[in-house]
Amino acid sequence: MTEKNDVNTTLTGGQEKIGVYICHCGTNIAGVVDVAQVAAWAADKLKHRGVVIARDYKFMCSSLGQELIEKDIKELGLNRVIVAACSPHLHEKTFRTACSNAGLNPYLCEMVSIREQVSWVHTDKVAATAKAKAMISGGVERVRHQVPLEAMTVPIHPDTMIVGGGIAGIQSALEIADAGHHVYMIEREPSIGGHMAQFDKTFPTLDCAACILTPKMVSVGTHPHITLLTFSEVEKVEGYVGSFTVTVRKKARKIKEDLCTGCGICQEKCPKKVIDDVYEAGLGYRKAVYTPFPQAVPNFPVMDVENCTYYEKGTCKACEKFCPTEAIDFNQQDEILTFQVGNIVLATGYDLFDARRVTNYGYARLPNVFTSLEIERLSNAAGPTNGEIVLRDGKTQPKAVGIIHCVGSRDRNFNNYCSVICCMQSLKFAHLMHERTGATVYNFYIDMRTPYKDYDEFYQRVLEEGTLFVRGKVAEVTDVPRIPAEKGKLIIQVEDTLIGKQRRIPVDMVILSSGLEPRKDSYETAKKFGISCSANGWFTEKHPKLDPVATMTEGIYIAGCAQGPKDIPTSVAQGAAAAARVLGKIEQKEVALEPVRASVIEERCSGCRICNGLCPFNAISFHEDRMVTEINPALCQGCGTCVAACPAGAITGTGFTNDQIMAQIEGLLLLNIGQEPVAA
Amino acid sequence: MNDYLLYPGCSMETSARAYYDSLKAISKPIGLNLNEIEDWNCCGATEYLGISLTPAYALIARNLALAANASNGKQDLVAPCSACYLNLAKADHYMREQPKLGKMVNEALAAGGLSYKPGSLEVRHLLDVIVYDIGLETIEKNVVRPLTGLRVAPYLGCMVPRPDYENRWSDHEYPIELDVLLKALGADVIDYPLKTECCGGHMTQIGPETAFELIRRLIATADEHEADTMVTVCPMCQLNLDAYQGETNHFFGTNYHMPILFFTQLMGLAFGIEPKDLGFGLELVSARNVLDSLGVKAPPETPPAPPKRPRKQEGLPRPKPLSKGPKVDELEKEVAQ
Amino acid sequence: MTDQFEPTIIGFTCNWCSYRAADLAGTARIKYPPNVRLIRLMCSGRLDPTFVFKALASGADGVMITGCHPGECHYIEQNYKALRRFHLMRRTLQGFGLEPTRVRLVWASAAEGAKFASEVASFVEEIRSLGPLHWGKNNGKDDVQSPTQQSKPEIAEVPA
Amino acid sequence: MTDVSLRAVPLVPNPVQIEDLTLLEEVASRTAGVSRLEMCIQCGTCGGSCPSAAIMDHTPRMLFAMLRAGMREEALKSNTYWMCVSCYHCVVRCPQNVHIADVMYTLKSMAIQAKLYQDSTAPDFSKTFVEMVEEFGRSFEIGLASIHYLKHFPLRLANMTPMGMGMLSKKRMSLLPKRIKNMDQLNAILKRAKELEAVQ
Amino acid sequence: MTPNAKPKFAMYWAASCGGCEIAVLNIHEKILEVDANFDIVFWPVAMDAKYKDVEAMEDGSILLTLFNGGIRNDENEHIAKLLRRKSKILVAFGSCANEGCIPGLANLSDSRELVYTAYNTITTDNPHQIYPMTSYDVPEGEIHIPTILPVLKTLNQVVDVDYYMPGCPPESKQIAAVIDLVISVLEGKAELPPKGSVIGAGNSTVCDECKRIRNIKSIKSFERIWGIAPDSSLCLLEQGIPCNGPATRSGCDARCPAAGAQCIGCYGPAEDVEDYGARLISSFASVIDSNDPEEIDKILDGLVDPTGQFYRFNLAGSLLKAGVPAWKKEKA
Repeated sequence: MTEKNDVNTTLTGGQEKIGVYICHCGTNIAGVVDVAQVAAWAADKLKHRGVVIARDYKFMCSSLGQELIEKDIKELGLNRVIVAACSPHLHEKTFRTACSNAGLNPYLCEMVSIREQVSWVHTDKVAATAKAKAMISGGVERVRHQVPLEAMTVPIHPDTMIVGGGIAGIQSALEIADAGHHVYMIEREPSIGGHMAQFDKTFPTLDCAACILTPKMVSVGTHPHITLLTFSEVEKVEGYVGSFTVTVRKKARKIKEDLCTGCGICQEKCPKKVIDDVYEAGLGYRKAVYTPFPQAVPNFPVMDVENCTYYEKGTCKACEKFCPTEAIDFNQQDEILTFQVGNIVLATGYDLFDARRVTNYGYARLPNVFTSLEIERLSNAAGPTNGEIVLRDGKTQPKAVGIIHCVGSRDRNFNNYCSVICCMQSLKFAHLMHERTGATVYNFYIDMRTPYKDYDEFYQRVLEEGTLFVRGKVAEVTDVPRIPAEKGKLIIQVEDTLIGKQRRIPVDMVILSSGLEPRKDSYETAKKFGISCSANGWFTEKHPKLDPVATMTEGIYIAGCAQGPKDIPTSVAQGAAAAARVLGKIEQKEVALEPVRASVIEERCSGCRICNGLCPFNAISFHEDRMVTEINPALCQGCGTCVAACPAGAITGTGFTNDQIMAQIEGLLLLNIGQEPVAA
Repeated sequence: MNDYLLYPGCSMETSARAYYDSLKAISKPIGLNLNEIEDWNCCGATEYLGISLTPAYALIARNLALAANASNGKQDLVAPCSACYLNLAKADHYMREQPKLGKMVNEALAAGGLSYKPGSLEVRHLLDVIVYDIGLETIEKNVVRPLTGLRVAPYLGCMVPRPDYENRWSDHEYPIELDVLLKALGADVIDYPLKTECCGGHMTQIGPETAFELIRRLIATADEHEADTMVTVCPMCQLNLDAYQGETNHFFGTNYHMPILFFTQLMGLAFGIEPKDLGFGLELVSARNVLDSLGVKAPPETPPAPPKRPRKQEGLPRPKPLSKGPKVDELEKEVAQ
Repeated sequence: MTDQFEPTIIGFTCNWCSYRAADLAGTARIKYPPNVRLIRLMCSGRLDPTFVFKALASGADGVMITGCHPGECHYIEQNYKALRRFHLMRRTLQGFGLEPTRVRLVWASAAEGAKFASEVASFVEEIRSLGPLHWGKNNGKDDVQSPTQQSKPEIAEVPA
Repeated sequence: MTDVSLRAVPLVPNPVQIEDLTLLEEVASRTAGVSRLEMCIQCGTCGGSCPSAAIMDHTPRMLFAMLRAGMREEALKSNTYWMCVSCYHCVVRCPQNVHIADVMYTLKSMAIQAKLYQDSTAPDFSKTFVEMVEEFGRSFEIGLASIHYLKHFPLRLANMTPMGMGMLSKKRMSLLPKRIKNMDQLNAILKRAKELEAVQ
Repeated sequence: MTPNAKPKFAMYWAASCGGCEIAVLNIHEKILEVDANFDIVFWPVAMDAKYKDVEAMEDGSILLTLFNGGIRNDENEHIAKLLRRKSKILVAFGSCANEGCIPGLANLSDSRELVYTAYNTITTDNPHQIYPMTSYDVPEGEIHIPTILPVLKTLNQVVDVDYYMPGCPPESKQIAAVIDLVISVLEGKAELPPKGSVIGAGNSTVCDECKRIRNIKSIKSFERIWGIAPDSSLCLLEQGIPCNGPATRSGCDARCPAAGAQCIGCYGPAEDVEDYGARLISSFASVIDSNDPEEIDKILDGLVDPTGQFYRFNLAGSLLKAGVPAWKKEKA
């Protein structure tokens, strides 16, 4: 209809018909801000600025509230809308959609956050109301200079990259591949499987980790729609949602994968024994050429160049001699691969907290203090002791075991957050110790946290088994006896907070339930993919409650522990959720990009090239022939840095033009109504 | 020449004279130049803080103010006594953390025509200065009589490595600074597990039985490890372990004989300085045995490598100890060779 | 309200970190003085010094520029441009005879609601202690007495 | 219609009443630095680390709970902080970075003010020490020790003498106090400080 | 008086150096065309005239007035208003009238100081500390001199301006072009540009006319022109020389850069730019090659007097218009 087109054109002074809508948000806003007064004020004082209607309403975001706006747009022919309510990050979409339903270009609707920025943070009602007015006047001035914008759409490449081959990544990969779309899975280690592959049993059901994980790993390895790149790392990511160009470094295995059959003879013959710090958590040994573990996927070995005798001394090559298929290639070089994907899922997992940092627990100083991962290996039938739970001497079974919760977690000296899994993990260990050794087991906890299905039931079960629970954060573990009874033991010194007394409990083995930490390189990774990290280093989700697997960067999703500590079920759920989001995007075929973009006014550009080096997304290019700069709207992310930098004012940024912001400043300072800037 | 301001603290002139004497004796050879603050006063130890806040901090701050004037931002303030070290560092730290306190204290100081701007001084402990500024190379250069075969238990007590506001120490509970220093002197340093446990502090005055038990633990464990002597960095520790050892023995019916020496005394010995100039003989539990053990053994041409833990690797592999930062790794490397 | 001076402060936030920090301060109900009025930009890199001058010239007593922490910029490194401009802008404002502390640069991540609030509080205090700027009001207005309109005796008093 | 004789005895009212909720705040405000007392999560690291926990009426953790509960009198009567040896183990280990040791000092001063301490040994020692310092500007062991022991351990003085004599003969104790030069200045400062403290 | 057939022309000289007048004369024989086409009614520097004559004129009777110089005292202001009333087309002529120019730099200090300084320079012998007064009684009666204003203002801060002609001074060929334009308009051969537009200049910036080679910029240090031997073919800014060209309106044929000196910005801001200095601050800072606060500060030390660098011609016309002293003093 023509009327629609009219309201959607740029306006010159006098034509504005602005509607101002002030939300009570129940009492969230109305409790502090005198909304009725604000509405009346806006209708009166801002009339000459084009405000034709100002209403306040209980819940603007409710369907009734939205209808209110739509009705006014249709009946009063509003051509600009201001909604003073919560943060735009919550409801901007809601109200913009409402506007476009009523035929108004969505970008002609602006939100003013008088909840997060006023009612929730101020107590003085007068001041808060005054500030709300100022902010609305700012919004009004801004929206007057707002012009209709059309979102641009780009096609979505159907392939997906998944970074990290742990359980979360595996889940994502299978979901997407099974739906018939191609997936590139990138894994840093020689095999997929992640931390879960190292575990023995999984709580609360105690089914064997390998038994449930291996099938999934195998189907990833054999899936027609999955390209598996292990022992590889992402070097560079360019582009934007729908069409990312990825550069991956495939590190040299020194093994010709096309020839290798995974027979394992090379490992057998390799004379060099190395402590396995990764898979066996330092408790076991591997060869210099090795597959991390028997069920590894893919099953090709990899050469450990640091430790291989040939690379040290220049002789040996035992593996080469014995390899039946001549798959060994000492001169193999890293490969650089680049490919296109439309979406990316980051499932890069976690690092285990380094228990040596808690000096008073004596790990690495007192031999019989173990970390959770060591215990996983120790109790694993495929582990270094074939599942024998023994002390560091390799033979003695512990008669008494102390399990310490929250090691490195909930502690401002290390990590101030709760690592989520430690309580259940410690209970699992309590059960295993009891079952395998019949030892007396003590669990030392600050608070017992066993939410989720069947978890507390497991706690009950461990109680039944007779595990002794002591509520208190262990102060220190020492081997210095005070009485003969303590001789040759590890003594756990703790306040039993339930009796308010200090206790010294002698045990043979101490297990430190270490917490989870973000990957050491999480910041670099985040930077590489253009997403952000929390202060702790976990990847930040788009919304903590309502959008937990998406990120601020469209087309990039996160799953598993990379986003925060979580257990296996949740990681799997997130992996699947991320996959669903990706599939959703792929089905859309094309994606609309925020029309907040920069562009060059060519006749004003003098080609000084100041802006040329400023764009991290390579959206700015220079035409030597015409001596002017141009901006590629698809690559532009709309940050506006070049707009601010252009000395000639020849670059404009839609949605945040100079006019809009300058006007907003005047509005905020109430100059628009000829009033001295009243301080709140 | 490294110049520092010295805050000796009351005990250096009385109960810990051995510390002061030996410190003076070793300063020159290692090029350590200490200028005593003019007319310093007692830091209030652990007692004044328990009476009332502002006066306690004003008392400490007077010294900081005097020092800051003398230093004019050039010299660090060095305290050999741990209680003094902690109090000075603490006042500086809290006056910063709690501006209110800073304001009050300065108002008080003003009454004496003084003022102190928190953060304008670096407060450091003697051991810190010797290990990190003077450096082990200089120490090793001065060693003419390696303490070969002398089994020493390094003992720092509480207030040097804790609370350590400025993170100067390798660890709060198992710092290695004293160990590496003594190793540099050629001594056979035992891995003393109680190196930062409490010596009883003022409990010797207010709850003797508790104090005796704390003292017993320390001495018993040192004895367990067949230490010839315990080496301290703190007058209070030395006083408690030395002067009350008799009473402790009497109380528990034990008869430990564990000489308690200051690390500076052993440095002096290793530097070939005469025992009498190092305050030997001032200790109540005689350190004869120490001198004898050195007397009998003539220093060999090349000092043998410091003995490692005699545990041959069997059973499951052991995790590597955690690196405590480049600064400390450097130290450990130096001692290794 | 008391008769103490209540400064007016214009704040610029980036869409990804500091604006969300402000949101977080809200959801966490952390209180801070109502003197600051925020303008949302996509990135601190969009911060054009013109905006700051405009705000000061139009009656703001101080300007607070906020963005993601260095290295955490949603646009990779644009907040460094803001940092560079901030430094040069401050030097220039000094040339205008303005207290450089009237313009403050604050890094706040989306998780730092508390930091955001405390920074606002301390900034308000700082500006309050500096007193009003009233640039817009005073600058270039004729209400300033002209030096040559002085009566004779005053002239005599003029110091060498 | 129940039999009168079967009527239950009425419940005695809860002996612990919340007295004043200002206590926690008061302690915090009188502590040097930022006490972070309100951050305690009752994990017991302090009580577990404390070398004198065995002889304390309450572990530090319990004491903090009492402060929260506003049990002013019980808290100030406790011997806990008098037994504190300032070893700072709890301070460096506390997962919430509570300034435990300094809170202990605060409680000492509060107990002295309120005259609520049970055993005067420790308070007296502190006081005597402080008197010495205020007299001479330096601490003065022999005076301190003798006065303190005469008062609190007359018997112990006997088996202390050999040690004492030893210390004397080895000149590790001075018979005469050392006085600093500018005592007036120090007094002026302390005087002002006390006034300031008083108005607090 | 008899109505003159020729349209009337006026030119006035307020607070300025007079260079603009010279520039007009620099159009050489074209000046004759001016005379041929116009009746020069008021041009103090060129011919004798009395204010009262102008006051006597009918409002709007002057067709074209070129007003150069800033508004520094009440006389300037009075004449500005007068000429506005009397003129159809009022042109802010030259940097002073447009944006304050060098006289505008005085806005960085208190106008009292200004007077004191002026009467206390080394070259001034003022033993009795005598200062001018606006009025003084003499036997003949009271005499007046103009009152200095607290700050220098640009023409459009005082009266409504029709066209802006930047430059310090405007290029003579541009002046000539403008005169040609007006004449052809008079002959009905051309249209006047829309009111408020800039005439006698380009709508891009100096770089547009600069022949130097340009690359992607990244500055490690700022240099002063005499400090280094600049490459004669390469962009000066890339060599660390703070050249204002990128932000300065084109129209001068990039004379300075062509002559090996950096542009100092006399042609003022580009089209629609609110604050000239801010543009330069933003663009210079953006291309500094460092992310470390200390290093950035070190690099910026190379920019001596940034305020002067960025506001040499533009101060009075900038957003801030004047420095704090210009009005803070009146409180003290």
